[in-house]
Amino acid sequence: MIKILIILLQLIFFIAVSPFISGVITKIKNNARMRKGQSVFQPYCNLVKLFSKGEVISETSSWIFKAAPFIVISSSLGAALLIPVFIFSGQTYYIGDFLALIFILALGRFFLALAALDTASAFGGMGSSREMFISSLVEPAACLVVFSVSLQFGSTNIASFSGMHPVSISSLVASFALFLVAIAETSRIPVDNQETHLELTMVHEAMVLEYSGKRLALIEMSSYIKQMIWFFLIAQIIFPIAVPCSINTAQIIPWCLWYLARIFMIAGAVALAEVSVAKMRLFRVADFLSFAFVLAIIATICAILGV
Amino acid sequence: MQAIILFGVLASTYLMVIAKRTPALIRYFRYQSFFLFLATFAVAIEERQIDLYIIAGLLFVIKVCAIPYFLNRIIKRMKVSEDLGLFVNAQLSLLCVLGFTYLSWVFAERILAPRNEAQAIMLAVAFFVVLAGMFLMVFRMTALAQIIGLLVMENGLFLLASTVSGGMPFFVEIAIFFDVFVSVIIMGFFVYRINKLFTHIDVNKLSRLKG
Amino acid sequence: MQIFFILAIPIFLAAGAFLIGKQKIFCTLNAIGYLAVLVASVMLLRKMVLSESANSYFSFIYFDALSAFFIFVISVIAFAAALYSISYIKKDIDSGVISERKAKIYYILFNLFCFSMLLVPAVNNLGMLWVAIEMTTLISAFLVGFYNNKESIEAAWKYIIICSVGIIFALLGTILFSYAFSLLGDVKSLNWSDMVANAGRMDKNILKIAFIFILVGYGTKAGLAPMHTWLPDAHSQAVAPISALLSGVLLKTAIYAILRFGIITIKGVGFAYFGNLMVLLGIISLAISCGFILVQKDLKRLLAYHSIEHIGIISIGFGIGGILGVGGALLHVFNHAVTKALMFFGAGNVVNKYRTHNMHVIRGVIGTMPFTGFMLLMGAFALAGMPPFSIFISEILIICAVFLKGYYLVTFLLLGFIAIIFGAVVHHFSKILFGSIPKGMSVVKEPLSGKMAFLFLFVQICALGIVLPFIKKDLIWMVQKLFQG
Amino acid sequence: MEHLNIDSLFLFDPLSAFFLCVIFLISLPSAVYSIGYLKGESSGLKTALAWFLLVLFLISMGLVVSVRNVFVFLIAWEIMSLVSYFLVVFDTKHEKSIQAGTIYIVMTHIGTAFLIAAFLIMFKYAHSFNFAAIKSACSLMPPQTRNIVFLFLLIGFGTKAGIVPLHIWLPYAHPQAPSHISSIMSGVMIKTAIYGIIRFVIFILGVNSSWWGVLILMLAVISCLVGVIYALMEHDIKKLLAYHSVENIGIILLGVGLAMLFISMNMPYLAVFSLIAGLYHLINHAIFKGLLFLCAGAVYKATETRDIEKLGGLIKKMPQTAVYFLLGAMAISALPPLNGFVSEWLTLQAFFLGAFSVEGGYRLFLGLCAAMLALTSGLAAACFVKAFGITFLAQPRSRYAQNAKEVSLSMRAGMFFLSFLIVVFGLAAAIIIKLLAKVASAATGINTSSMSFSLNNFILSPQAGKGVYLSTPLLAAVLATLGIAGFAIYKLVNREKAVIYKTWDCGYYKLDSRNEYTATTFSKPFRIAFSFFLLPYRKTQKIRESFYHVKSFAYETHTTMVFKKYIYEPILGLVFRSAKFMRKIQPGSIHLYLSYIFVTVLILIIFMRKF
Repeated sequence: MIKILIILLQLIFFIAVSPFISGVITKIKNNARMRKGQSVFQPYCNLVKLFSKGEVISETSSWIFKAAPFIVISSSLGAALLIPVFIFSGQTYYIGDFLALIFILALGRFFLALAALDTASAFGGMGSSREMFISSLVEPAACLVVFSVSLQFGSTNIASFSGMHPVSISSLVASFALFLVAIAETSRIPVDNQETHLELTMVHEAMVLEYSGKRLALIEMSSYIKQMIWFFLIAQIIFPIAVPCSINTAQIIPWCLWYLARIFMIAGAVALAEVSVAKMRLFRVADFLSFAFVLAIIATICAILGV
Repeated sequence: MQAIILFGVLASTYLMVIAKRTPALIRYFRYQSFFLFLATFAVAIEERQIDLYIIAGLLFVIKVCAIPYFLNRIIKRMKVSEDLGLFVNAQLSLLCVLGFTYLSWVFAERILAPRNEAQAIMLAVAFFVVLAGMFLMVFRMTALAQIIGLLVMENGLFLLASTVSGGMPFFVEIAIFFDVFVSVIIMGFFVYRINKLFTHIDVNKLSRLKG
Repeated sequence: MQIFFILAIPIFLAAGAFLIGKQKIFCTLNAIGYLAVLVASVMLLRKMVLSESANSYFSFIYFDALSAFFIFVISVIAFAAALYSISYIKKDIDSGVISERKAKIYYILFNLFCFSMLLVPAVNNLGMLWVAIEMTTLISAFLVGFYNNKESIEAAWKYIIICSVGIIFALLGTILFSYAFSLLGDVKSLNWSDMVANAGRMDKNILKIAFIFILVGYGTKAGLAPMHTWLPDAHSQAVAPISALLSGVLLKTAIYAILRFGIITIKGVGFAYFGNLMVLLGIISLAISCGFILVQKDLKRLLAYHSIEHIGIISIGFGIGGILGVGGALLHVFNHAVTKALMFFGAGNVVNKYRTHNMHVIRGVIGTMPFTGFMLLMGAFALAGMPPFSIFISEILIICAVFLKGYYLVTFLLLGFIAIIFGAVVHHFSKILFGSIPKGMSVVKEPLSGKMAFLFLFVQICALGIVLPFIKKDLIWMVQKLFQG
Repeated sequence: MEHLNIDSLFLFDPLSAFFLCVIFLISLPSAVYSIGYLKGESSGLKTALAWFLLVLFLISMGLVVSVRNVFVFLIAWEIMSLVSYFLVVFDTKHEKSIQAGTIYIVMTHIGTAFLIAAFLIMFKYAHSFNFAAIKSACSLMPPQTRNIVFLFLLIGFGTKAGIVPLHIWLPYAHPQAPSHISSIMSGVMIKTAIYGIIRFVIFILGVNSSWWGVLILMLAVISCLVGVIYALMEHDIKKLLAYHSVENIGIILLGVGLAMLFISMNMPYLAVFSLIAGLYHLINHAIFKGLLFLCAGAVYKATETRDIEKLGGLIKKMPQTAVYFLLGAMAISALPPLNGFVSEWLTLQAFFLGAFSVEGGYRLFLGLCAAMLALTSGLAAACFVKAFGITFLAQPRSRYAQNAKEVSLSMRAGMFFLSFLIVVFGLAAAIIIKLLAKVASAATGINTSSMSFSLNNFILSPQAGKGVYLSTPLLAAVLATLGIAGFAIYKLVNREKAVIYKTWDCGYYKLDSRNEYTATTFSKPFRIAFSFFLLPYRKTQKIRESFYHVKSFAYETHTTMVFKKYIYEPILGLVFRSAKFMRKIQPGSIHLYLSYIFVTVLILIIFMRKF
């Protein structure tokens, strides 16, 4: 019973916090651009607004279009369950490991891409094509990062990324590679730009162009969650700390604070990265990701050398 | 005696090689066969074997009379131009054939251990005749020339047989004679056909079937 | 005793063909006659294989298991050909290609041809052997030039001249053998049995020379490259049943002759000499036929070159020797004869229907002549050495033998060439058999007798292919019997 | 060569049993499917012929995996090829299918030639065709010979399996056969080659040098990438699937090759585990590829075209087929919780766990292989988004697609059965893996009784102690609950029903199928990213009304078939040129012919001493 409770708690935690993170990122970006910028709680408002709106569905679309958002949200929440938040929440730990997480996220992406094609609009097709292109190039880098990390921690189980041992070069390089991957996955500059709807640059936005109202809200939500997951992974690799194993507030509270602190650090880094570089052409993305891949290789070599 | 006969065979063969026209070729072939006949006859007289006499008789009848006559008739019937197209002219042919003579001598002496000098020479001549026949077949264009070349080779073999093992068994000998005769007739028949269809007997021009 | 029966029937049939006017009656009679021959030859084979002894009748006719085997092969193909001729000649008469009289001549020649071929394995005297083989040439020359148009006459001329020259060399070889024999100072004789008896004492050099002449001479008749040049012309121009006989068994009789002399040579100068020569010529034949098959346009020539390929394989098999090699080769003699006969019958029907040999024109045979098409398809794969057909087995046996003998290069070449030829065959035949039916072609129904011939052969191809792997022991035992000679 | 008798002819160890089970698991639904598929396709006789060939095909495949005698194996193998050839050229009217058949049979026969060579070498040592005898004899073989045998076997079976660069026949042959046959060919027949590799290399020959495994891994990785990249470029749906077979054979071989590597390094647990992964993917691929081919056949039956550019919107016309295809697509692009996901996860785990045990250089190698596998699955996902999206979603692009109908019951039954299997093999992983362990132990001769690959019947946990877990049932449950919960919340807050309106058209007045994204454009980013390998080129031509006025442009883009152009065509050209040259020796002059005889005699006499 308590286990179930914890799981629910964890889900709620993710749903509650994740929009805030992207709010923070937007805020930092705006400030860095010498603007006042919207409040950090803007994403919440957006979600509420979307949820209260009605929706328009394309007549050419089929059940795929209607079902996709639920599959997407379930996939990102399911992925979120693999992340230890408060404690080793028993069963979720058996669901799968880091690799499984990557595949679960892929599930959501697959359906989103299909839904984008379903509306018979050129934008949707463009979006899904680009999305699948980027994500498929991301795969090897991500996989190799997992590889190097698991070489260090002796397992692909995320809960075991709690290194008693100090930070190593390999994990630094790996986390940087993962950082690039995360940028690509969470559709940030220089790979994608969430702020514009210019068909030349759109990737993720083009996919969800036909969505409106509640379904759009679900998709937004899930992308926030996804983003938080990636940030957590990066953080856990740079600053590996043990996840508390028993339920006592004395342990949990500091852990949670530290947890959030790390995530916001990463968020800050992402924000700075976004303001400091320009969006790159789609076909340059291949180079960008191959750079990430090379970094992952370096990380692996370091891991093999044990440094 | 033997020496003369062998010389005759050699000489007639050389004449064949330098012959330019079919009738001449046939004539020389007749000479060659005649010398062969003499050779066999001589042996027959020595050994006093009835079957040798018969063979000699057959030789005379078939090779000296029948076949040349038959070939001449073909020529007369068909009224084709009488010259055998020469791939190599007479002089060169003669040179080649002289070369063959030496070759066959070497061959006869070195490889087939002959009993005595005389046999060696006979072997050499026999082989030479075979080679010459081959030469005629390869380097003369007309169908008739090829028939005669074949016959010359056959003559050579006959000579060889009679030298090395005193001729074949009787029945075989007869069968071979019969066979040769039939084959010449059949070839003649085909020469007729060729002449009818192609209006020439230059077998070098027969090259519809290739590859 | 059967042997006389076997030899007599063709003669009588020839006479019959001469006397009986009505084609309809005679052709069936012919077929029945050859059925009788077949039965007799089977009995003969059984007798020879079971009883060790080699029979000989007054030193003229001599035969052992080996000759019995060849007689058997010949009579099988002869029967099939006779069966097939019924429909084929009838069709030709109806379509006015040949006259009744011509048909009569055809049957006379057919029987004489079969007689001469059946005679080859039966004679003892090597001189007579020579005569018999020369006879086959002379008779079949008419059958090659049967249609009497430019191509066929040209083919016939080349055939008769080249083969006669080759045969002359064979005679030379024979004489040299007898010379080597006579050097021993015994009675002068050309009997094979006598020669084998004291082959060991003969002069090695002369034997070697003699065998080279024999090999080239009879090799010309057998179609071993590079003396094969007459073969495609003759095969492509002959009447279809005759093409089947030519490539099915005529070549094999020449091989038989080579074997006979080969046995003496082996006893005289040892196996290696014989073996190397055979393997060498075999490989050359394979290589050359391979090239020609690849770029062939003429259907019947294609098949002819196939015969060269298979003769090559056979000679390699004999050249390797041993149970596997010889067994494989003998099997291959039979398998190739049967398969090739089938293919030539098929090709005959196709050519009759499409009035051309050119494979670029022939299309969709399966559509126009379902039965023939199917048979050709199966035959093509059988010919290319695909299981479950019999040729695969014998080829595998031979390849095994070659490999186990340690001739790795030869194995490699063999496999390679066979693979290439396979590709070529499939390419050619899939093109002519499948595809859309050309305009103006109607589906024809085929006469029963023709189908009978096909089935008769096809059953043997399949049956051997399927049964052989399971009766290897008996097979080996049989081969030992066969090669006691 | 020993006397063959029936009782010593068959063997049914777990390995053979496994493959038999695979064969019949796929063939059954395909057979059912063919009832509906062949109806109205061709005349009664032809249908009967199709059935006959199908049965013959199954029997031959069954023989291949269950005989214990090399000679009979060879015969069965050739019969299998022959029958499948007949099935490829079954539609004899089309030039294309004939050409495809020719390429197929020739390639496979070349493979067989290598097999024969390998078997001969084995036979030379064993003096018997019996597996057991050969197995015992192979241990006495000198290492050089073993390597040669291995290479021959690899080429021989690789041709059948379609390992790059021997895959050339596969994309031609598979699409041309009737669909139920393509599903069997691609699902089962090429697996017999894997059986051959496992049986002859691992079981009989025995792996003792590690470079074998490494070589196979490299080839496998290449096959994966090449297969999937070509598949991305392909718009003929059946050809696309055929290329995916190349890719998946690669993935299977990753497992097998890894097993060989670990055997040679003497790491029994890992060897068994990776072999299990390979076998698992083998059966999975058999299932979903079979399903996908059946679906493609259904599409072809309904629309008479295989070109996905002409399709679209079929999900409304044939909803069930769409669902089946979607399931297949999800499985093949390794999406949880279906079977493809499980086996790819296992394969990746095999790499990861292996990396802990091997030394330096190998670690990096394994890591890179794993990364390439990840890339492959990513690309496969992209490819199937294309395949499904363009074929089934959006608006129909041609009249073919417009008047499509759902296919007949028997066809749907066949597809349903396979899609059911997909789910089962996804969820029951932990149970199946126990069975596969037996198979693997039979193949490798390693005793697996002490090894555990799963916690209980729900949770996989390779390499106990590493704390690596995967539980597809649990995962499925979680995803389902979350999805349903999301839907429930949506229903709760949703009051007014959604407006159905036409797709946003940026103010353009008539938005129709011509504005849709096509398969070509979808795959364009990939075409550019992999242009170094695909060497794309384009043809544009102006269609003019008059000299001054260009009416329209025709524009087409192609990719270069690298292997065909740079390996096969040169070889063929060489062979044909030499053949043409050889033709010159027979110009038809009788004199020349006579001189040949003459010269032969002379040469033979001169070199007489040599013989």
